[in-house]
Amino acid sequence: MRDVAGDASTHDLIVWIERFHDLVREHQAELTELDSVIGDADHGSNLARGMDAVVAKVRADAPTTPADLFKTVGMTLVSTVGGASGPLYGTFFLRFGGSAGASESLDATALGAALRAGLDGVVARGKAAPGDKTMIDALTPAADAWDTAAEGGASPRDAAIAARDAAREGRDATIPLVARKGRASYLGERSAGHLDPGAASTTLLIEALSDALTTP
Amino acid sequence: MRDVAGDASTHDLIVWIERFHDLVREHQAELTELDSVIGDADHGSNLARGMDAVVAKVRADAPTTPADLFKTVGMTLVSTVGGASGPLYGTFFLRFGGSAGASESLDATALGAALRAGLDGVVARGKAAPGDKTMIDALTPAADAWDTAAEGGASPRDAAIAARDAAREGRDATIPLVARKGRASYLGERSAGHLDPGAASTTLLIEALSDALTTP
Amino acid sequence: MKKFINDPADVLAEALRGIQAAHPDLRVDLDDRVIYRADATRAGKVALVSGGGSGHEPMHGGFVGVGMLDAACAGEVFTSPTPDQMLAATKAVDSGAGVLHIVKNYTGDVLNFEMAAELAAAEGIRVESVVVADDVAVQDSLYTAGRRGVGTTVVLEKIVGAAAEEGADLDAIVALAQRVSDNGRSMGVALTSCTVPAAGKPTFDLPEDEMEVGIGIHGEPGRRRVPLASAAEIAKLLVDPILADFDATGPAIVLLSGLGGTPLIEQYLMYGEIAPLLEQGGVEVKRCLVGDYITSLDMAGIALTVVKADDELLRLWDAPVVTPGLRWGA
Amino acid sequence: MKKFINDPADVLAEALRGIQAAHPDLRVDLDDRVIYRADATRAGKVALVSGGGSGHEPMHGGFVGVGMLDAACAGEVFTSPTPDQMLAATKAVDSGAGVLHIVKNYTGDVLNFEMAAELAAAEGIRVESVVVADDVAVQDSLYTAGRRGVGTTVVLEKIVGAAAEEGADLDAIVALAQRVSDNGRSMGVALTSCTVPAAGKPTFDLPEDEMEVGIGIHGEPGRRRVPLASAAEIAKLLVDPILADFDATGPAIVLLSGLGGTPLIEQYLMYGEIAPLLEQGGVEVKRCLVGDYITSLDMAGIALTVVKADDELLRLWDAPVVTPGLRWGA
Ligand SMILES: Nc1ncnc2c1ncn2[C@@H]1O[C@H](COP(=O)(O)OP(=O)(O)O)[C@@H](O)[C@H]1O
Ligand SMILES: Nc1ncnc2c1ncn2[C@@H]1O[C@H](COP(=O)(O)OP(=O)(O)O)[C@@H](O)[C@H]1O
Ligand SMILES: [Mg+2]
Ligand SMILES: [Mg+2]
Ligand SMILES: [Mg+2]
Ligand SMILES: [Mg+2]
Repeated sequence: MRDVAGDASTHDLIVWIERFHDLVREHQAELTELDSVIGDADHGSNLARGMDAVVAKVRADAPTTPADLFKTVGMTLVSTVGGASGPLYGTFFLRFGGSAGASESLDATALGAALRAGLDGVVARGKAAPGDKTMIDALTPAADAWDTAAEGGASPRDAAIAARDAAREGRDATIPLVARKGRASYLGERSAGHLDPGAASTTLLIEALSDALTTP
Repeated sequence: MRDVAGDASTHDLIVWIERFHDLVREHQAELTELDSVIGDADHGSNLARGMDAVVAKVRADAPTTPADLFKTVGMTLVSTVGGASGPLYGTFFLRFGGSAGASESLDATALGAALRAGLDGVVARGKAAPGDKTMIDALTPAADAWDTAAEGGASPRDAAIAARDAAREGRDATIPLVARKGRASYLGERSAGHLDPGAASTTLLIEALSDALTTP
Repeated sequence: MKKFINDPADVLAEALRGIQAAHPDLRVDLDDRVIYRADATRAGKVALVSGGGSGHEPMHGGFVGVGMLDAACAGEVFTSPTPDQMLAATKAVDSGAGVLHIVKNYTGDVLNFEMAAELAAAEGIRVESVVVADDVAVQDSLYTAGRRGVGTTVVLEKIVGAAAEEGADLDAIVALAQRVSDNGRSMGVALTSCTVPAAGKPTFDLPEDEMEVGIGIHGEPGRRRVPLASAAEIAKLLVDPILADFDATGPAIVLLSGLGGTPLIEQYLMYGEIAPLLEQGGVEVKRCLVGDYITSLDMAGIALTVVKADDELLRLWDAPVVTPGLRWGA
Repeated sequence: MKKFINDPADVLAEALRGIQAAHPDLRVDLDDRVIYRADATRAGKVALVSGGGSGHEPMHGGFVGVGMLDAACAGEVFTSPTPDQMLAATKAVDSGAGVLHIVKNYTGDVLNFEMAAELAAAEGIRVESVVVADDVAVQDSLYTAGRRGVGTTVVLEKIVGAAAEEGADLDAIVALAQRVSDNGRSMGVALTSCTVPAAGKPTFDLPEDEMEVGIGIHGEPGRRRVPLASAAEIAKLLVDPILADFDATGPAIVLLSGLGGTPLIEQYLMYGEIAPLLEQGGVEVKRCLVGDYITSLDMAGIALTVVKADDELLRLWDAPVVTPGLRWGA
């Protein structure tokens, strides 16, 4: 349960992960469909397989700190997903957890820092720049919006809503881009005109966070 | 040119072969289509390939006796068709020519005997019995009808018309049969309900003969 | 029709050119359409000639080489070669020790090889034939064309090829070939039709949710059409009729062949289903091959062959073979 | 979707069971999804580990054995395996002489192998990597993911496997692997899409009269869609970009691989068109393979690979190899 300031507890963060799992399941076919157009038709099944394993593990382990939780999430994704998204999502959560640490509850600034750390991890691993038509095109604006909101004193809940909206915009802005990273880059100019599947799934991730922090 | 009694000259028989070639070409797709349903989709191309080679050879050789003509036709079919129809059609013509011999012109009785010899050759090679759903189901009634007509004093032209009608009936009567010879036999009961491609093509052969003997 | 071809009429001639270019160990007679070993038959060695319609590659041309065939005659797609081709091949490979014709039981193949054997005999060459008729999907009967010859042919060509290489005489070769033939059974299933290039469209239409059981290798429909089933169920459809047809208990060589349009991952998955069923049926799989060995153009399908094999057959199976399609021991 | 499968989620696990049943020379770890040589790595021999998404069979599992790979990690269909699998394989095969990771250039493969190498290094194992990026359909650029790794991988695994078998040390192996990689180029074309089992329908729709040029091995669309062309024209579409990309004159090893749904007769026909074009371009084909070696599920397509090869590479190519997918000399 969130405290008066709306800081996120480990429980809230578990709800986030559960919610992300639900959203991935719900949008699995859609993600694979997006990946069919400019990739290899597996992004939905990759994430579904990984998040199935994650929730099974999290439910069994019942982690009590953000650090524990995200180590489990990250390691499980790394070892069950494969593909590009396995190491990238895995790294995101491992870094997110490293930043969040063992604190019992995270305020907007701490959450923003964790999000930024996760994003930086993805960039360090994948070496993508904004505009390359990858998941960071949704994650980067989300992290930026979060920081702006948090600097302005927003609660985690409001920062998450701002981040979610920014992620959606970033996701949609991948449509006209010519991919320079990931499989879509093999298509050259033909990659333009289509949404990046990873940007779509990371938008679900931020949506899940906002859902988790807005439901009572 | 036919004489007063309407006996067949070598020229008439060459017209037969040319006409058969035309009919095969015209019905090639149809024959292959029939062979698709209960065989391996090559009967039309097999006969077309063979008859193309036959007319090329006959035009180049310009044979002067039925024996020469049908040796060329038979040997060419044997060496260019392959499959079941190559040896069977080849044997038909070799035996036909063996019976027709070197005579300059063939009357109805001689043509009937040649037809019978050809049919017997096919049966000896292929070991099919009437009702097995093969080309002999068209050829046998054709030869029988020819003999009956010839015994009644019919001209080659009239005997050919009788044979053609009988071949058509025999061909159509293959539809309900369950095949016992050839590829269609592999289908067992599923072969019933379909026309036998070889019965269709041998009907074209007899039609071609009747055409050759009825055109002036 | 989506195929890597030019004019459909030239498919065979052009494929033979590719085989020639790809395999310096082979000599391809482009006029007679015969694929030979590049080296002449060793004096005293019985020569093995096979052949059949094209569209079954690697069979037969891919099985020409040391320890297997001496020559393979290539007919048009799904059409038996002609006696001329077979005669040319028979004459070219006979070293005086005689020639075995390995014939799959199809009317066309049988008749053309028969004519060729008659012609060769007339030229003083001793020719014997073995006819493979191993497809249990077809009822065996004296009054019909009998069973089709399918996968056992591959196993037979390998084993008899080894014996010929070792110097067995023609009588022994014939007896051995007959033994392999008698001990082999096959069964196939198809998920799609194939497309004969000259026909330009699929030989039959098969709805998305149906399959053909008891299929041959010429794109002909099978014995029956049934709802599309799982791999586990299909495995039973392949194994059961074979085990029902003969006493398959004991050591065996097993061949699971894709029919041309089935990727290897599916073939392996099927073998994973088939192997335990064979074991339950008392078949001891001593050797096995999984892959495209005898195909039906681009058909998505698979066929299982079980050949009972005693120690001698296994020894001959293991003997060296150097062909494009099968190679080991050298 | 017409496939020989049960539940799409079980395709990989079940295919591995089939591989295990079919190949007693291999040991398949069904939990880690790694295919190993049944015998342990000889002391002092550098071990070779490769792997990638499944659906490319026989690559890589089919190239495990004497003279080639020591282990292959199998990912889900078209999905790189995970670092855990690679680490397990690396630890299992290291004899102390170090391990080479053979990686095809896809973001997923590179990242996962990178993580695995870091983990292995942390456990004191010396790991080096070579990344194959030979697909000329993709523009090479510092700012992109770079070229895909395709057919050169097969040639590399064979040649480097021979060197490892001969006892070359890790530095020599790395240099050799890089040399093969630098000298290989590939180009592919597809007539149909493939169907990923978990997706249940073709990855893309391709009209009857069109084809995709510059295709990879993951069912992704190619660089451009063009009208369906004749085999002769397609041969030029494959050969020209390779010859334009590097100086290919001189001796070479050539691989023409079907993509899974293309029958061998069409592959040979294509090779008949390609061989003279290569010759005109100054390529001396010293060795060649035609067949399904690196596939894309059931895709109807074909890919050409040219690897320039000096005498040493040819000697290593000819060295004995005993794997399900490539076998000679033993
Ligand atoms: N270098 C990279 N950096 C960041 N994200 C990347 C990179 N490469 C790929 N991605 C993301 O991964 C997504 C594809 O993931 P997925 O389909 O699961 O893996 P794969 O491409 O291996 O099949 C892409 O849509 C893209 O957003
Ligand atoms: N044993 C036989 N006796 C007589 N005719 C036969 C026999 N077997 C097959 N046929 C005929 O041959 C026809 C098929 O010819 P074709 O398609 O050219 O050869 P294949 O069956 O080898 O593909 C059948 O329709 C049938 O009429
Ligand atoms: Mg993908
Ligand atoms: Mg036919
Ligand atoms: Mg035929
Ligand atoms: Mg993938």
